[in-house]
Amino acid sequence: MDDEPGTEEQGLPEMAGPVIYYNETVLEHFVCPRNVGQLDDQETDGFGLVGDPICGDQMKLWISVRDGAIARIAFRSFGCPGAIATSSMLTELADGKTIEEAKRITDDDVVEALGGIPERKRHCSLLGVRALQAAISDWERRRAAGDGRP
Amino acid sequence: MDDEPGTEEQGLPEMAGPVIYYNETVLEHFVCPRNVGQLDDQETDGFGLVGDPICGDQMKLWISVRDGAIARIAFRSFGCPGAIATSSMLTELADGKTIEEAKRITDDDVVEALGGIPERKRHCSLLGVRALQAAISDWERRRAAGDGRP
Amino acid sequence: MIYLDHNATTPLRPQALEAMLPYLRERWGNPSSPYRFGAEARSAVERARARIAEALGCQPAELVFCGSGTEADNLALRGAAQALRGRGNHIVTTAIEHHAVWHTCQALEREGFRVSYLPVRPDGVVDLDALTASLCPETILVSVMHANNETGVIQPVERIAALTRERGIVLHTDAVQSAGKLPLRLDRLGADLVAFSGHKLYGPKGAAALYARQGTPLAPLITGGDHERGLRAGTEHVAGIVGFAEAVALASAEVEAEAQRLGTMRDRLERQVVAAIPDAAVNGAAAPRVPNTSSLSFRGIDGESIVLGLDLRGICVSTGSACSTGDPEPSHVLLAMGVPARTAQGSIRVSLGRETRTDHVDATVQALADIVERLRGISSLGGEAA
Amino acid sequence: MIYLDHNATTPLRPQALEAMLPYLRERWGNPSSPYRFGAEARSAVERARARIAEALGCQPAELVFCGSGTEADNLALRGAAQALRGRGNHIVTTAIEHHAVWHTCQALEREGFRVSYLPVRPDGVVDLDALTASLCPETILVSVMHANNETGVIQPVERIAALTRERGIVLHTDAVQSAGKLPLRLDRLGADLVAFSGHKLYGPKGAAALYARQGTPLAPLITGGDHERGLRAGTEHVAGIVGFAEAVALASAEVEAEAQRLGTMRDRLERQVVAAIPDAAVNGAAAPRVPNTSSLSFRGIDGESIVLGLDLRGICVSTGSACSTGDPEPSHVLLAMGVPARTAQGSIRVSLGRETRTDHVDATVQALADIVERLRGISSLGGEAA
Ligand SMILES: Cc1ncc(COP(=O)(O)O)c(C=O)c1O
Ligand SMILES: Cc1ncc(COP(=O)(O)O)c(C=O)c1O
Repeated sequence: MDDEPGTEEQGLPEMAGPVIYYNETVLEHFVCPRNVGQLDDQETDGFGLVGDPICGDQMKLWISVRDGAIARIAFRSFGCPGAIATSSMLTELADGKTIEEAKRITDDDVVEALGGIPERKRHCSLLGVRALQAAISDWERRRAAGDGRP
Repeated sequence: MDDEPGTEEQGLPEMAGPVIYYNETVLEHFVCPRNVGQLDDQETDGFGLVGDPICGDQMKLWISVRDGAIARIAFRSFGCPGAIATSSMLTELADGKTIEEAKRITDDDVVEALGGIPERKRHCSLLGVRALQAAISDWERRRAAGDGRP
Repeated sequence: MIYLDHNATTPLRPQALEAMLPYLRERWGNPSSPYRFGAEARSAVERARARIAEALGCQPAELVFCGSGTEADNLALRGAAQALRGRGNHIVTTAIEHHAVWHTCQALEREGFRVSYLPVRPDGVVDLDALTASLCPETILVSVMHANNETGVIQPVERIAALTRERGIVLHTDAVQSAGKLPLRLDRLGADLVAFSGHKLYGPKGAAALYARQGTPLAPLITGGDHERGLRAGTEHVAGIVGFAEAVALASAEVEAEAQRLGTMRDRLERQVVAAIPDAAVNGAAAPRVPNTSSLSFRGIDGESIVLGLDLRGICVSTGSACSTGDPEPSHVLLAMGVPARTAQGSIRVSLGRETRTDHVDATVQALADIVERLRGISSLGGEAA
Repeated sequence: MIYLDHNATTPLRPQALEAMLPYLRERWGNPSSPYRFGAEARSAVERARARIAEALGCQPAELVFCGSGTEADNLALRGAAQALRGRGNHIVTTAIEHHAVWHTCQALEREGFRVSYLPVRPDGVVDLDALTASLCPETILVSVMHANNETGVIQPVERIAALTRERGIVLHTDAVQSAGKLPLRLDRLGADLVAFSGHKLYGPKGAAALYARQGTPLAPLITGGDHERGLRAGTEHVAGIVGFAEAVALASAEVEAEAQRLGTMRDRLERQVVAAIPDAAVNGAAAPRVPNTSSLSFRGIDGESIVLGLDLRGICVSTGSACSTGDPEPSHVLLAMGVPARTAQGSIRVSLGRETRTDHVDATVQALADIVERLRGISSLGGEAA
């Protein structure tokens, strides 16, 4: 149907106007985001927080690491549908990956997995990737400091 | 019917646009102008020509005078519908009048007799009045010079 | 579909469409053509002008038809600024104007005008002392909107007119959101220039008007033929103008009853929202407002997510003005009222209209409560977050 | 009624109206609204843009929708002049432009630009040597119409584009009278800016477009929201845009066959007029012309009287461009071609269109012959006058 939303992805020119339309996959992740929530302190091996505290999108991300791989991941996000959907997809991509694999996840991977996202919402996917990297750094720091879980 | 032309006369604002609409009386005089033609030299006691020879409306008017009154009148006019209709009405007003009465005909009289004329065509009625006055002056001059008809 | 975004646009009234159809079918002449078939179209345009003048209390010759409310605002601001350039270069407006005024004032700044953007009080009403203080001998033009598109807050245009009139300053008001919602008498409002738009009051898109009080200095924005007394050249959108007039006339006839009905529903909506949803606030509630508009803020979540959540349930509301949607910045209107950025980001606008019924309101509150709860469950800003 | 004034306006094609109706009835959303109901309207606008781009050979993003051909001309001239102000202040145009360009150039003169109005040759074609000679380092913009509205004479835009391109000068062409009448490929025409209007090609009034080649410097005329990539703010005339696209697509599909048909009838008309009426002349006949337009002069009588005489017999023609009707001045186009003032005053424009049939042409010639004879009988300028 050519009257559906998501037209921007369907090849209409960028000038398709000020409004942002999301595709079905993005909508689905917005409605049913994966891995929402938070890990309790005992379970948390790494925590990341990104975003301006005063305004704009904000994201918190927790990881639990077992045998060098992400065993559990959870997020909370204050933000637009794009932020919620990209965070959700990011956690899905990262879940089960080794830390080394998880470090290599880019915002392009997230966007691709979602089948595209409106140009002006690209920064949302970056937010998730940065939260994940922050959580991984936190895990590395805790490990280096010896206060990680065994 | 409120969709008829002649709306300007029917009280619509002056901004009724660039177009000029004539009322029924004007249209009738445009279609069947009275006293069109010219008098031959023998019959002519006064002749008036007004209007720019290069462009714009132009009018020629002939009168034949008997006993101090206009016995015959004829005109030719190059011009817009307003010029033709006002010339026609002017000759109708002047026909049979004494010279003194004829001199007192104003363009307002012509416009009134026509039931109004679009604002931007007011100058047309002036043209006819000026042609009549020119013809009367010509008659007076000929009389003074003694070369008028008896 | 439950449509609660009447401040963005409204359905075309069937009577307005009926009035337009002859001009889209058989009466397609050019109003400037010099034969009877053209006069028919001219007459339609002039009768439309006379109807609007009658409905809104002005002279027909004081109305200039435009293509949109935005164009009417541009004609007012740019047209008056250019016409008055010789007298001074200072313009006063407010911090809560629609982009049509705001961005045009910014454009005038780039052309060398100095513009003061007045603050508003927390209730969303412009600060009259600040306004008085801002006026100086160089001030040529003041532009203060009549009703705000996001909050519905009504500005004291009559009082502002008293200030500008005695100083010989031209006053423009953007009445795009008040026309059709409040009884409007252009001759009594006091503004010299008033913009309003067809599609906001159940008329067609592509037709709007600027009222320019007789004698107000104004230069055209669009030049060419003699149309609209030289103030807006271009072949007229005849059918649109006819439909616009029909819509204005009908809206004027029913405005008081409809204002009553909408006000009651709007109050019901706000009462229910505040009762059902924790940490919800109504912006501008302390000020006089147009009766159909509600600006609601919800702590800890994002307005765009609320709008999408409602859309997925078949309910249409917006985050703010339609033409700034997608803008990641929080509403400049709410920020100007002192609403914190995070709260402003969690705001939506609900605007009721002719087809709105009580059960639409109730269903919307229910959906809103669900969505807000769900989004708060996701949010990193809730009390429960680490 | 026999309507032979298609250069003034045209009937809306039934298919265009059909395409519009859903957007006047159920699909009345605001294209800028952030829910699916708004996306439906957005999608309609963008599909319309893509259709026009496809039909006329350009990129969708190169089209800016406007409210009239006049507005498109104003956006082109004022928008380019403002954007290029830093580079120079000289503008070149011709003595035969439509008021939309002519009066806008005059307005730009009042704003400090220097404008050269190029002469045309007796056949109505702009003098390319004069054009070349007029270009100087300060020249930022050249505006030469594609087809003249009174005579139909086609200007050599491709050749002019070769001159401007090598000098880095922006070229605008007013194609309001050629779009739909000639096969138009915007990518090959060579102009950077091209204006055209819906109601001249069987589309609706209130919808038009400016083609702006990618990269052409252009400032908006109307500011506000982000509509039309910031080049024309204001809620879109959705239904009008949809009908406009339908009309452009249909016109493009049939343009060659229709040009053939109209050209044959136009030639028949001119042959008969010259044969039946003494002292009649066809203006611009020596130049290439759009196939539907005929400018006819009759010695010794006034054009407005001919038009009225024909109107009273149910035939619609005009004296010149619709928006200068009522102007007592003779056509500036004919004067520029060297036609004497008196002859120019005695001119009419006949423009054929889709509904025109051979018997309309024959009946018109018959009526014309009668009227010319009658008016010459009244005229003070005939050979028989004193
Ligand atoms: C207050 C205000 N002014 C101006 C406009 C612009 O009107 P239009 O959409 O007709 O261009 C709007 C519409 O969003 C508005 O709400
Ligand atoms: C050559 C030309 N340019 C511009 C225009 C103006 O177009 P519109 O009537 O859509 O404003 C016209 C229409 O008369 C025209 O003939």
